[in-house]
Formats: sequence, structure tokens, C-alpha cells
Amino acid sequence: MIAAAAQLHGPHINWAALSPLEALIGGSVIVLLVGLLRPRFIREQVVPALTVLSLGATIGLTLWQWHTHVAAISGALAIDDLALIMTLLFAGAGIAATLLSWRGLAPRVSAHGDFYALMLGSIAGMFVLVAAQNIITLFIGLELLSIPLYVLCATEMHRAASLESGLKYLIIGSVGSATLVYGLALIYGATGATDFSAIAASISHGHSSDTLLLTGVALVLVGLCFKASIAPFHQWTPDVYEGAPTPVTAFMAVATKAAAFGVLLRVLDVMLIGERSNWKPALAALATITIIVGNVGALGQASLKRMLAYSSVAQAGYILAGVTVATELGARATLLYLIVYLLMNIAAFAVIIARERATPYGDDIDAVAGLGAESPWLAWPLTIAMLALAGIPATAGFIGKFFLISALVSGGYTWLAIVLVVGSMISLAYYLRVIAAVWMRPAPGPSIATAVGVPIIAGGSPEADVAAGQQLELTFVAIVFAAATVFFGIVPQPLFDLVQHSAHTLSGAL
Amino acid sequence: MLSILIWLPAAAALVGALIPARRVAGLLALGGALGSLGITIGLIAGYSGHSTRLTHVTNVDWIRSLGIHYSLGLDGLNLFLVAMTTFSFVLAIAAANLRDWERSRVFFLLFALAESAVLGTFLAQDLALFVAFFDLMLIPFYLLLGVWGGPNRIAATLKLVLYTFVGSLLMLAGAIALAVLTSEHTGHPISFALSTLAASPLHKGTQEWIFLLFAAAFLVKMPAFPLHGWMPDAYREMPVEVLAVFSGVLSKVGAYGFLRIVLPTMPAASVHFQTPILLISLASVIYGSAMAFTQTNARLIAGYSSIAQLGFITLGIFAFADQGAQGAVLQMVNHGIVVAPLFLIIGLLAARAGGSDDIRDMGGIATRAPILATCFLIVTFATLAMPGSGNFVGEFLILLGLFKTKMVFSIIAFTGVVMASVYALRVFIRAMHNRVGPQVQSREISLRYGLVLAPFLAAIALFAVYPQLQLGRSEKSVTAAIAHEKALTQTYDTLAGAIKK
Amino acid sequence: MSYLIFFIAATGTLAGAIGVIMLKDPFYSVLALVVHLISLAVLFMLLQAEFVAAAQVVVYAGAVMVLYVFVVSYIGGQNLTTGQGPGRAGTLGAFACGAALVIELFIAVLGSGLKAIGTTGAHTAAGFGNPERIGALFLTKFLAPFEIASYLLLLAAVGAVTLARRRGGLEDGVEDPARISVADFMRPRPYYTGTLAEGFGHPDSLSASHAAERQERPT
Amino acid sequence: MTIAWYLAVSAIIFVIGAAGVLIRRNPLVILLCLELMLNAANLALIGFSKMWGNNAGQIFALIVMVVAACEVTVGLGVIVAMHRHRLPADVDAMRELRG
Amino acid sequence: MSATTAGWLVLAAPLLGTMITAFGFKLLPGKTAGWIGTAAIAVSFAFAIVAFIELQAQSPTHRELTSSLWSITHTVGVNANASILVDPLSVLMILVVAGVSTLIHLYSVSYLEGDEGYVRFFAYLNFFVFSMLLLVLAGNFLLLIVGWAFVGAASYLLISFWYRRTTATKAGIKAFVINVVGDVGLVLGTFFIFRGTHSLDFLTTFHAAPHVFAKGSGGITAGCLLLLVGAFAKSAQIPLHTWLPDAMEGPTPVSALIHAATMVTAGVYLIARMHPLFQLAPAAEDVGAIVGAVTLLVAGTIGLAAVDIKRVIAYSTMSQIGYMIMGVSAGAYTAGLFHLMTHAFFKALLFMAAGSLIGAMGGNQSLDRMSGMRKALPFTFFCFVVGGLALSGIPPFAGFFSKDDILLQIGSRGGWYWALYVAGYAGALLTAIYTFRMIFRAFLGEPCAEASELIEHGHVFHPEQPTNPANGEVEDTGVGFPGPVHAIAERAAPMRIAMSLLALLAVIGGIVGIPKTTSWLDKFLAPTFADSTIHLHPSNGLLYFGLVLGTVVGLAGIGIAYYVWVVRPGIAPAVAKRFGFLDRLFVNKWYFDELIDALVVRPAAWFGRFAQGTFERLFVNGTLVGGTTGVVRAGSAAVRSAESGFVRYYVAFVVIGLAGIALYFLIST
Repeated sequence: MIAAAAQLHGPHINWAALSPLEALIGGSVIVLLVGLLRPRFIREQVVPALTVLSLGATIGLTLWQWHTHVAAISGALAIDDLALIMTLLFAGAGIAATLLSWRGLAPRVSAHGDFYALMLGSIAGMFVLVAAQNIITLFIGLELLSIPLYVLCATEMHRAASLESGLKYLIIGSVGSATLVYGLALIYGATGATDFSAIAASISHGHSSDTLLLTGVALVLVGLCFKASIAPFHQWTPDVYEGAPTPVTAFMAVATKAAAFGVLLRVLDVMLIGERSNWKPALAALATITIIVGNVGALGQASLKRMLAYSSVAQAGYILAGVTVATELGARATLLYLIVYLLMNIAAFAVIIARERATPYGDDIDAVAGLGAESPWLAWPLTIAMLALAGIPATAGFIGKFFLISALVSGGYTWLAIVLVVGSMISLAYYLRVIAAVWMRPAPGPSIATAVGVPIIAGGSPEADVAAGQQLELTFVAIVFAAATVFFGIVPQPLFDLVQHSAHTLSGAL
Repeated sequence: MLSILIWLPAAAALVGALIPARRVAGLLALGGALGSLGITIGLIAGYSGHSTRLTHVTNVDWIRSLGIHYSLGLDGLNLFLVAMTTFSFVLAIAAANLRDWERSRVFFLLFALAESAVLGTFLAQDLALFVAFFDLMLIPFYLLLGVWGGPNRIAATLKLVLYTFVGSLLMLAGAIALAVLTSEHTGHPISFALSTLAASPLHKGTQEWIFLLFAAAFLVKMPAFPLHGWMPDAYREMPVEVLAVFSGVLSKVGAYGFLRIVLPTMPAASVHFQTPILLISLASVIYGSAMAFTQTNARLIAGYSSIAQLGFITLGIFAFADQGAQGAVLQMVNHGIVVAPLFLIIGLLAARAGGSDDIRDMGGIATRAPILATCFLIVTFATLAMPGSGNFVGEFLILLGLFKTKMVFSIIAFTGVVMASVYALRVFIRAMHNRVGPQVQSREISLRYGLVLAPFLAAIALFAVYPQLQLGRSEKSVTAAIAHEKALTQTYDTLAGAIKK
Repeated sequence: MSYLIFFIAATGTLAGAIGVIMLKDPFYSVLALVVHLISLAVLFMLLQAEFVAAAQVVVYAGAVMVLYVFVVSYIGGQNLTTGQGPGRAGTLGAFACGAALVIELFIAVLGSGLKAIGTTGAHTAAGFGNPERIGALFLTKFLAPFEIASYLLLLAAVGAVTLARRRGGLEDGVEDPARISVADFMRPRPYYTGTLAEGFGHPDSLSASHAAERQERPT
Repeated sequence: MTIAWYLAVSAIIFVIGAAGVLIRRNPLVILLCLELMLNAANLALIGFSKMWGNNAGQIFALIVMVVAACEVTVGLGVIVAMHRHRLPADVDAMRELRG
Repeated sequence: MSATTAGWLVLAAPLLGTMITAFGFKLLPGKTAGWIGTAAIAVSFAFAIVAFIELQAQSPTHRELTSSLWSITHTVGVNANASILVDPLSVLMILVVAGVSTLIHLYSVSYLEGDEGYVRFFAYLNFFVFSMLLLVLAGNFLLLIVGWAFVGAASYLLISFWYRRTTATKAGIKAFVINVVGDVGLVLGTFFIFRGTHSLDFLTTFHAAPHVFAKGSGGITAGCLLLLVGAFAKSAQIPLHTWLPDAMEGPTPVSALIHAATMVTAGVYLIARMHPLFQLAPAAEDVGAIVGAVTLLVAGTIGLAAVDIKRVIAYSTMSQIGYMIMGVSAGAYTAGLFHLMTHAFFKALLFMAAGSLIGAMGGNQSLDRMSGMRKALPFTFFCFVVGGLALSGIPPFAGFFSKDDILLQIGSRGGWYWALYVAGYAGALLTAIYTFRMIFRAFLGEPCAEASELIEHGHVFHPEQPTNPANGEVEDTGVGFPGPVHAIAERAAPMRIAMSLLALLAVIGGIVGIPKTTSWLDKFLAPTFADSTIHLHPSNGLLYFGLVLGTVVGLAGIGIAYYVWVVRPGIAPAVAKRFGFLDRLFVNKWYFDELIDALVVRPAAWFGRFAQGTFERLFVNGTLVGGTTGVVRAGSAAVRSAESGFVRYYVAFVVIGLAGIALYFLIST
């Protein structure tokens, strides 16, 4: 025994390359411990600050590691441009979510430390997921991403809806991961390997169309599409998004989706590239269904969060279309759209949260009615976000869609491009509805920001005392992200340069 | 130079929006618009239509990775459209300054943004840039209509935006497809520069479906029958000052798009779809006129009449004859400077008829307002393209060109001319003449408003006696724009002749 | 011999599984799952996965199930009123797509071109799947999953605590009544309130305790 | 005993688990059914691990076990919380969110 | 100064007048505007004379002078300058137009007195004269069309001058629209010709035409027929004549100027001007001649039945223009223009007299109300008789020579033209009858109330409540309605002067074309028609026969009228009853209005209503908008109902999707 232990050499661990992950995990532990301290100030101010700090550190370290391309921990994780860009994305979303929930309810209900620790953990999971190099790491990463989210969704425990969304998410999510793991098992069975590269190699040698393998692929696809909320596996999305605390929703909407697509890119374009001919049509069909279902479902939703949930389904469809073409251009378009998507959605959610706290209408569309007259500093970001989501020029959304369509056309998927366009047409109906509410409708009643003392009703915002004045961080986030949306809509070249390299990682396979 | 021309109004209005004083915003917007107008006049003076080359070209990379350039250029095709745009906007903004608007600073900001977007559309020499401006153009109008519009504006905005964006999104897809496929076709890196795209046309089959995407966008924008469903509501609800430029300027973008984008880049498809488009245009002419003389809402009469007018313009473009194209371009400008004052006057009439746009509520307004009546009369005669007006010269050229290539269409189109006289005079008489309406108080046009209308009348007069001012400058570019089509049709004809023999 | 064991174990596994989904009382379901797990462990043994089997029995049938039993007894397997939801048709549909799925999986297995499936598996050296080998792998090639798994366990624990924490994290009672959505008060309190419920505490005791706290806190 | 047999058993278990999720309404039981599905995966993994004669499958199985445990923990936590807030332990009753 | 300069100044004067009166409308007191307008036209007439003299100074072969100021369009082969053509034809026209206009302006100075729209009236009137002069001076098709449309517009404005009368506005829009139809014909005709000659300039076209168009070829025939459409619309020839009678809604001087002397003769001018083209299209010429003949007969018959005095004169105008059209179409250019000139004199005179008469009747125009005005209005009566005699073609009055000249030329062509010859004299008979029917009914017999008031109390009858004679609607005398003053020639010097001058011309006007003795007009116009391929050499026999026949027919007509309406007043109704069908036909103007209404107006209106009521609602809004949105809404409903909230359904969807995808992959192997 001892001898055996003696001759055992631990793998070389590239600490530098892993530093972002370390920052995240360490940060979560620290936050967790600090959160146990008694003084209220520490819990309510220091803990979020620490969270932002560690996320900032993550970003810093990511930039430090920029352009490294190494395999860490005996090839379990690959630190490459894809992973690093994704990390930036996650961290950005994380910072935004932290700011959004700073004075929110959820952290207070679940003692602040736990809340932020879980969020950081989930981000760590995303990192692992997009950096994973073998199916085991992939699976554990996925779970590390999901399980904290299950909890976060349920954190506003006094609201039945929050718990409900948590449990729903948990159940369906577990079904999804069970499917995924079964699929991975089948793939392992078909190839006898766990590393992506080895699997790809064994696929390219011979049995590429083995039933065992293909079934495995099918199950894996379902498992991942589920996370990316692709129809018909999207149905948890509206419920969970609506029920979860809004900051968490914002976080999920952007970060989880990004992670799911990051891993989809890696799995499909690296591990299963040999099966391209088989999965491309399937994904194309899924993308079509998703685009239509998402856009159609979003019509006439009263709840803004629900509307955005459906719209996120639709956007997932667009992004999936980018994945479908399986070209380097497509991968780039996908990444670019993910970034753009982050900007637009965070801006929108920030405004929604602000209104949730300021009006008795919760996330109902009435909450933003007459906003244009009441507080332009919130109205313009929301308007910009909606226009961007609709893909209007001079916003990043236009650029993203533009790039996607050109990728589709050059990838020989013009019909899918047309579907995308048709989807966008439908989407106008509900995005513009919001703008119409903001600018063209009068405020439905005295909102709390103007007249304090409106009785708080169930489902409404319990934070009556948080008036507009105390929402600086929300306004700040909204404006920053809206500004970024416009900026990158007018000067998009930086984004293109950013995603330029990332796809090289995959381009070897492509 | 052109960038200044484009962005000056928006910039000025932005400053105005940031200055807290209420009145200043409008005046600054007006100032910006005037600046652009001044530049334009300078450009006209400096432009000699001796060659088809673009002048004052601005060309910088915008998105390198996608081969998109921020490239602007001026030639005979867009010179006078730009002039018409700046001109109409100056006067429309001036007219808007005569009224009080709630949240006036936002109003004027959007108004000026609209001008910048339109100018950008006219000057863009890069397909992607054109598309961007084309879509962007709509947002200010969407808000202007939605916020400052009539009672049931929301529905109107929805219709307007859905229709037009459906069109422009299709065009977006078409544009991208055009560029990407061209780059694959030639093997060069992707580029959206119009010159590049025009240099190497695609296969006929490809051209054809892309053509349809573009046509959808432009025909909706015009609007052309039967894609005009958004028009009535929007026209009914829009503030007249906005409507004046909306109908006067934006409707031209569609026709311009055909000349600037479709014909040069997709000649084969254009020829292939000549007859369908001509049929649609003819239908627009007749249907628009017929609607116009059954409507009772003055705005709608004007709206449907512009459907008919745009029908004429499209006929001219797709005649693929020099005269037709020249006439079309001339007519775009003429219609612009005629329909804008028409809407402003309709606004004045409504103000005198107890706020109703319905000609049944008007009547006898001329009794105490001879000057207003005279202005309206002149505009009316110009609207019905009475010989002696620039519109007539335009229509003359259009129909002459059409007559040379497609005689039957031309002869049928003349029915539109007759109907125009009916509906135009009908409005004038029902509003100005006959017994005085019940809640009409006739009063003379105010001096300041008269000063707004006067330039329009002056422009109408100028184009009446000296359309050569434009025709001479635009000839080269316009004929170049339809050169491919002319050649193709002629070869087809000769082939057909040969086959007959 | 191994045939016999396999069939017995397989039967046990399936029977356990069916029991889980068929038995009305959640408590029995849990027990059925225990049966299932243990017979599954036997199958693992047959496949030379001693360590996994052991872990299965110890961790699962041991720890996790105990947790289950606690919770079940706490919540009480109240027999559920048959509200709306998938009725007969729904159930049939469920079974239908279940059948489709299982058929597809069979096809996947049987249709596979892999000869190995038809065999009893590769001939493995001694010590295949024993703790030493597994441990070695965990410390070398699969170090990353191992570490991450531990971190995951930590987070799961934190999450569970967060959710099931005694006072739901509402320490500073700035606006307790508001915090608890009105829905809670409108819902009729169940007739019986057991000592356990007292133990976990509900809004009244909450607010009371907070009132106390507030007095303690020096302003 | 050939591997195919084990795989067949695992497939059946997987489907039973799925069916359980479909027909049961008590969240506790649904959690159990999820366990079933994961176990099915485990069985398959171990079967394959034997088939290929490498231990990766067993490692994977162990990881899956850990994950299953975590899911159970969190799931039970949510259920307890729901009970705490007097929400019935019935997934069909969770319909505040829909449409 | 050169002839062309004079030509330009001829144009400039009335334009200036328009400007002054239009812009100074607030500043001009009393009758200033009237005098300004008159002066402007007088100046223009003076320049016309200058042009005439200058032209005569040229050698006969060089009497086609053109001058252009700037180029309106000079692009893609369409070259049109602002250019005028001064040749005998146009000079004759400007002389007639400017001359008659001057007198009518003079007349109006008093006639419109007291009308709220006094200044506006003269602005319009000057504008009209400008347009008319532009029309006749135009040197290319574009300018011709412009003038053509301008006179139409001016006519519209003047017809509905009393714009608060719905009858007036209706008549105005009717006139305008029919004129636009004419414009369209003109433009299309121009297209056909341009297609051949590639030029819009008159002289170039005329020189090129014989070389590019074969005689009687399709293109030129179509072109000329379309030009005829234009001519018919302007000159109120069947079937485009219905606007002219309604146009009498305008003030009487307007009727005199536009609808008798000048505008309506534009068609004649057009055909004469285009004779090189028409001679290449004989078919078109024949059509013109026949239509002219039909018109002159039809109009004559209607004139027999009309009771509104102005309409009677209007129908007689129609029929007289029928003569001219017939003439110029048949190649009798000089004769046609001769008749154009004389007709301008006596018809203007008749209208002025009618105006005076109506003034005396307090605005009433119905012959049924009038009688015995002779004593009340001696001067008017005198003018009426002179005009009537000239109209009826009694020697030596002007109409006698001109009309007989036309018929002579036609007769001399022989062949089927004899039919036209006969029709012409039949028309002459009708003319005499309805003219003197009018005169006798108005002036002879017992003085009516208005007449006696004028005779006894010596002041003009004013109805206490002014009404619209057409439909009896009550009116005030504000702007847009006739003014309170009713002028009669006996009281207003300017009117008297104008009428006397015209009467003089009506008597002696024929002098310029007395056959065999003075053929000044022929000689003068010779250069223009030198290139005419139709050479008519009527025999003396026919000439003398025609002169006698004309006289006889005229006198016979007057005799019949005297017998029927003076000697045996009772038999007119009896005759009407006797020929009930004809009577109804004539009274209803041969049902042309109804015909056009049924063929054109109703279908168009129906189409409009269909488009608005049905098509727009069902297709554009229903199908295109509603349909698509409906589909989307349905989809939305489906998606949201699938989102049932039952988590187990969601799982079911997952499982189904899973099964589906797995199936796909299995199949794809």
C-alpha cells in the first residue's frame, strides 16, 4: 500500500493557467466565511464587495492568461481562448448580477454569504464546463453550474413562486443531466474513451455511425440543448425565469446560456466533429423550432421577465443556428452574439429590477408604463436594450444578427437565415410593445418613486422604501450596459477582433 | 463634407436636447437643418453632371471583418434627393417650431435624427450602411408617431413598424446574401461596397430571389399596392409636420433604392421581373387614384395620391428607358416638394374646420383666406401634375420613356393622370369652395406660417420653369444606373426578333 | 453460478425500481429504492467494480437513504389529493414514450457494431476496479473531477443549509411582515401544528424572535 | 453473462425512472426516480468499463454518485423549505407559474 | 423691335397684369384692378399689332420666326425650350385673342362692379389671356401643352368664380376634368409623333414628319386622332362637349371671352397648326370633319329647345365651332380661321348683350321669364339683332362670308363631302331659327315685370333675396356669390363701348375675306399653309350658288322663327307635343350627360367604392394583415397552452423530444 502510494506521482498542475478558477473558488470560500460574521455592515456591504473583487480578480487573471493555450491537470481542463473569453463573459455577468442583487431581497433571505458563494460556485462550474476536455469533467462542471442555481432560484423563500421555480428547475434539470450522463455513458461505451480528443479520434477511425454512438450523441445533445433552453426542451425557462429572483434570472439568462453554448461548441466541433453530417440537420431543425416557438410565445406576455424568458429562447434559437453551420465563421458569430446578448439583456433586467423595487406592479409591463416621462435615465437603457434585441441598427444587436446571418449564408444555410429573419419580424411585435409602454402610455398610477406609501401587495415589491434614489447601482448598470450596446453597435470592430482568435481553438477541428 | 451634411442636424439637436431651455431645442434643430441645406446648395452649385463618378467620396473601413465600409458619395442620382430632403426638413422643422410640443426637446431631437438617417440612406455607397440607415430611419418616426400622434396612434405605430421592418429585415437578409454570395462567386474577400457588388453580378437564379427580398422592402416603403396596409392608420395619426417629411421624403427611399441598389447589382433579375413590377406599379397608380377619390379624409386622399405618384415613379424606373428614369428621379423631387406643403396645408385646414381632417366638415374656407386658398390651389395643381408644373415634366418624361418600351402600360397609366385631376380638385373644392361648413371659421394664414409655405411654392415654381436644373445634372448618373437593363432588354428584343425570323 | 446471481440481482434491481414508482407511500418507495440499490451493488460486483459497489452500499443505501427517511418522516407521506394533472391518457402517453425510449435504447445496444458488447468484457488484470486502482486514478488522471466534486459537495451542503436553515436567513427584521408575502397569511393554517413545526418555527415565532433581537441591539 | 444484458437492464431502469418522473406527483418520489435514472447510467458506465477493461467508467460512476447525492441534498432542502412555507408536496399544485 | 420680341411682350403684358392684380389685391381700390387688367391686355394687343407689322415686313418666305429664351428640358433626347413661333397663323390668333379680350375686359370693368371678387376676377382673366396667348404662340409641343392646360385651369377658375355656388363648382370640375382628358389626348398624340420625329419643336417636326411617316401610316394616324381628342375636348365637340353648356355658370364676360371667342376655338387652331401632320393622316382629317358636322347639327337642335339664354348661345357656339372644325379638318384652313375670327366678334357680342339682358332681369337667365325687353333695352336689342344676323349668316354681316367660305371649300372637294355641305346648310337653317327664337322671345311681346320696372321706374330690377337661378338656392352677395349690382349696357359706358365696337366688327368683319374682291386673309395666311397638299379651286358656279343658298336659308330660318314665336305664339308647344320624342331628345341634350355618366363616372365611382369598401377591408387589411397576425396569434396561444405549469408535462416534452431525436439519429445511420 505505502509502496503503491509512494510510486504514485501526482500530475503537474499549471497553477498560473488555472488562476481564474482558483480566484473563483477561493473567492466563494472567503465570501462564505466572511458572510458568517455578525455585523450587518459586513454582511450587506463587504460581502458583495468581496464578490465583485474576486470576480474582478478573475477577469484580471483571465486577461493575464490571455492567449495561453495549455492543458491543465493532466488534460482535464484546457485553458484556451474560448475558455478565457467565456470566463470574461461569466465574470461580467457575475459582477452585474452582484450589483443588481446588492440591495435586493434574495441575498438577505439567504444569508448574504451563502448567496454570493453559490453564485461564485456556479461561475466556477461554468468555467469548468467550457474548459472541460473530457466527458467526466464536462459532467461535473455542468452539475457545479446547475446545483447552485437550483438553490439560488429558490432563495426568495417567502415567495411560493421562487420555491416553485427552484423545484421545477431542479427536477427538470436533473432529468436533463441524467439524460446527458446516460448519453455520455453510451459514447464512452461506443468509443471506450473519455477524452474529447480520444473520442474524436476513435470516431474518425471507423465506427462513426454506430447506433450506440449515435444514440449517445442524441442524448448528449438533448442534455445540453436543455441547458441552452432549446425548444422543445425550453419549457422550464419561462417558469423558472419568472419565479426566480430577478437578479438570478438575469444571471441565468446570460451566463448559463453562454456556458451551455460554449460547451456545445466544444462538444460538437471538437468531440463530435466526425458526426457533423448527422447532427447538423437535427440542430437546424431544433433551431427552427426554437426560433418560432420562442418568438411566438413571447407575444402578449404581461410579465416582462416571462417575455424576456421567451425572447431568450428565441435568441437561443438564433445562436444555435450559428452553431449549426459548424464553420469557423459560425463559431465566431456565435461567440459574438453571446457577448452582445449579455449586454442587451443585463441592461433590460437592470431596468426591470429598478421598476420592481419602485412600483407595486412587480415585473408587469405596467411597471414601465410612462417611464419615459418619469425617469429617462431608465427609459433610454430599456429602449436601447429592446431595440438591440430586435436587431435595430446602431445597436450591437444588429451587428450580432448581421454576423449570424452572413455566417449562415456562407455556410449554405440561407433558409435558416430566412427563418431567423422571420423570427425577428415576429419579435418586433413584443419588443416594441415595451417601448410603446415606456414612451407612449401614461403611468398607470402613482408609482412609489413619486408617491411613497402605496400599500404593498403580494407579489409586489416588498422594498417600498427603496425609492429611485437608492437605485444608483441599478441605473449605473443599466446605463453602462446600454451604452456598451450602442458603442459596440457603432464601433463593433473590437468585438470581432475579440472573437477572431477564440474560434482558432476549434478551427483545428473545423 | 458629406458626413457633416448628414450629422449636423442630429448634432445640433442633441445639443438642443441637453440645454434645458424649451424653445432653444427647436431653434437649434432648425439651425442644424439649415446648415445642411446650406451645404447642399453649395454641393448643387459645385456639381457638374459631366461624369457618372461619385464626388465628395468618404470611404473608411467600418467593420473590417465583414468588409463593411462607411462610404458616402454624391452623384446625379442622389444630389437632388438630398437637396429635397434638407429643404423639406428645414421647412417642416420650422413649421413644427410654430407649435408647442410637450417634451419638445425629445421631439426635435428625434426629428433631427430622422433627417440624419434619411440623408445617410441617400448618401450611403455601401450596401450594409444603406441597410443600417434604412432601418434606423424608422425609429425616430416610430417614436414621433407613437408619442405625439393622434388618439389611436399605438395601433398605427405597430402596423407601420411591423410592415416596414418586415420589409427591411427581408432586405437585410437579401443584402447579406448578395454580398456573401458575390464574394464566394468571385473568390475575393467579402465586401459590401456597391461598386464591388455591381462589378460582378451573380447568376440569374440567385439574383432573382435576392431581388424579391429587396423589392419587398422597397415596395412596402413606398408604399405600393397591395403592401400599403400600414399607410392609412399612420397617415391619420401622424403630426402633420412629421407627416410632411414622412410622406415627402421617406417614400422616395424605396424608389431610390431600386435605382441605386437593385438595378446596378441585379440587372438580370430586374429585367426578369420588369413586367410584374410594372403591373404592381400600374395597380398602385389606378388603385391609389381610385381610393383617393372615394376617401373623405384629406390626409388619406393625399396618402393614396402619393401611392399613385410612387406608382408613376416606379413605372418610370422600370421602363428601362432613359427618359423614364430621368422622369422618375425628377418626379421624386417634385413629389417631395409638393406633398410636404400639401400636408402642412391640410393641417391648417383641419385647424379651421374644428380640428377635423374630413373634407365633409370643411367647405368655404376660401371665403376669408384668399392667400391660403391661392397656396392650396397652386399646390393642388402641382399635385395633379398640371402641365406647366415640374410634376408634369416628370410625368411627361416617365410616360414617354414607358411609351417607348411598354406602350400599353403607358397608355393605361394615363387614366391615372385623369383621375388625379378628379381627386385633387375634389379636395380643393370640398375644402375651399361650396357652402361654408358648420363649424368652419375661415381665417387667413398667419404670416409666419406663410413664410414656411412660401419657399415650397418658390421651389415648385422653380421646377416648373427650369427642371433642367436637375435634369442636366442627373442625366449621366441616371442613364448609367439603368444601362445594364437597357442593354439586356435590347439584346432580348433583338433575339426575339431573330427568333421570329 | 454468475448467471443465477445476475438474474436474481437484475430482478431485484428492476423490482426495486418498479416499486419506487408504483408504491403509494413515499416511505415504501424509499425502502424499494434501498432494495434496488443493494441489488445494483451486486451487479456492480459481478462487473468487477468492487469499490463502486462498496461506495454504493455505504454512501447511498446508507447515508443518503437515511436522509430520505428523515425528510419523509418530517414531511409525512400525506396521501395527495388527486388534483388535475395527467390523467389516464397522460399516464398512458408517459408509458408510450417510455416504451419508445426503451426500444430505441435496445436498438442502440443491439444494433451496435461493437463486437465487445456480445462478450463478457475484456479480460482484466487483477485489481481491476479495486480501491487502490481507483484511488490512484483519482489522484492522477482524474484529479480534477475529484477535486471539483469535493467542492461541489461543499456547495451542495451550503445550498441545503441555505434552504432549510431554521430562520430562513431573515435575521435583520427591518420589514418582516412585508418580507413574508401576504399569500402566507391568507393561506389557512393547517389544523394540526406539530411540535416539529414549532421546532422549525413559523412567521409568528420569527417576528417574535426578531422583536427580541431588535431590543437587544443597541441603537 | 454478456455486457448486452447489463445494458438492457440499465436501459429498462432508465426508462422506469423517466416514467416515474412522469406519473408521480410527490416531489420526494420524483427525486427517487431521478436517482433511478442516474443509477441506470451508472450501471451502463460500469458495464462499459468492464467491456473496455479500463476504469474510467467506474470513476465516472463514482462522480455520478457524488452528483446524485448533491442533487438529493438540494432537492430535499427545497422540499423542506416548501413544507416550511406550507406549500403542499405535490408538483401538480405548483402552477403559479405558467402560460 | 423684331416680331418675336413683340411676341414675347404680347405674352409679358397680361402676365404682368396678373401679377399686379394678384399681389396687390388688398391695395387696389374700386375699379383700379379692372382698368389695370384692361390696360394690360390693350398693351398686349398693341404689341400684337407691332408683331403683325413686323411680320408683314418680312419676305413671305421668311414669315416663320422662332425665338427661345431658355431650355426647359434638354436631356436624353427630350429637348424643349421656352420658345415661341411667330408666323401669320399665330399672329392672326394673337390679334383676335388680344383684341376681343381687350373689349371684354373693358366690358367687365362695369359688369362685375360691386362683386366681392372683383380683383380676383381680373387676375384670373388676365391669367387666362396669358395662357391663351401662350397656347397660340407656343413654338413646341411642350409649351403648347402647357398653354393648353393653363387655359383649361383658367377656365375652371372662372367658371367656378362664384365658388360658393355648388352648381358653379360642379360645372368647374366637370370642365376641368374633360379638359384634362383632352390634355391626355394631346400628350399621347405628342408621344406618337415624338416617337417618329424625335423632336418636340414644331418646325423641326413638320419638316421631318413627311420623311418619317408614310401617308396614312398607323403611327401618324393614331397621333392625329389623339390630337383630335384634345381638340374636341377644348372645342366642345361631341362627345366631349358636355362641359360647355354647364360652363355658363361662370360670369357672362367669361362666357363671352373663353367659351365663345377664344379658348373653345383652340381646337381649330390646333388642327390648323398641325395641318402638315393631319395631311399625312387623311383618316384623322375625315373623322374631324364628320364629328364637326355632327356637332353642328346636334348643337343646333339642342339650341332649339334650350330655355336658358346663355345655354342657347353656348350651343350655338358649339355648332359654329363644328363648322370651323369641319372646315379645317377638310383642308379649308383659311376659311375655318376666317370663321373663327368673325365668330369671335359676333358671339362675344351676343354674350355681352345677353349679359346686359340678364342684368336687367336681375340675374335671371330663363327665356320663359323674359319678354318685351325691346323698349327696356334698346341698345342691347340692337346688339342682339346685329349679332343674330351675323350668326345666321345674313349678308353683308361677317358670319355670312366666313360660313359660306367654309361650305364652299368643302363642297368643292366633291365626293362624300357633299354630305357635309348639305349638313352645313341644314345647320345654317337651324342656326337662324334658334337665334331669332331667342331674340323674339326675349325682346318682343308683352313687357315682363322686370322690363316694365325698368321702363316705368327707370331702375334695374333687383330681387329682394338673391337666389341661384340654376337651382333656386338662397344666397347672399358676399364673396363667392354674385355681387349686388346688376349692370346693363344702357347704364354703363364701358359696356356700351365694348359692345358697339364688337357690333361694328360683326358688321364689317367679313371684309377681310370677301371672295373675289378682298382675299386679304388668304394672302396673309398663305405662308403658313403654303406647304398644304390640299389645293381647292372652287368653281364660280358653286360660289355663287352657295352665296344665294346661304342667304335664302338664313332668311328662311328667321321667317320660320318669326312665324312660330311671334305670329302664332301658340304653335310652339303644339309642335313640341307633335314631335314629343324629338322634343324630349333635344330638351335632354340628346342624353349625352346621362351617357357619359353611365359609361365613365358610375363605373369609376363604383370601382372606387369597391376598392375602399371591399378590397381594402377584406384583402389589404383582412388577409394581408389579419391573416398573418391571426396565424401568429394562434401559434402564440398554442405555445402558451403547452406551457401548462405542470412540471410533469415539461418532462414529458423532454422525453418525447428525446425519443424523437434519438429516432432521427437511429434512422440517419
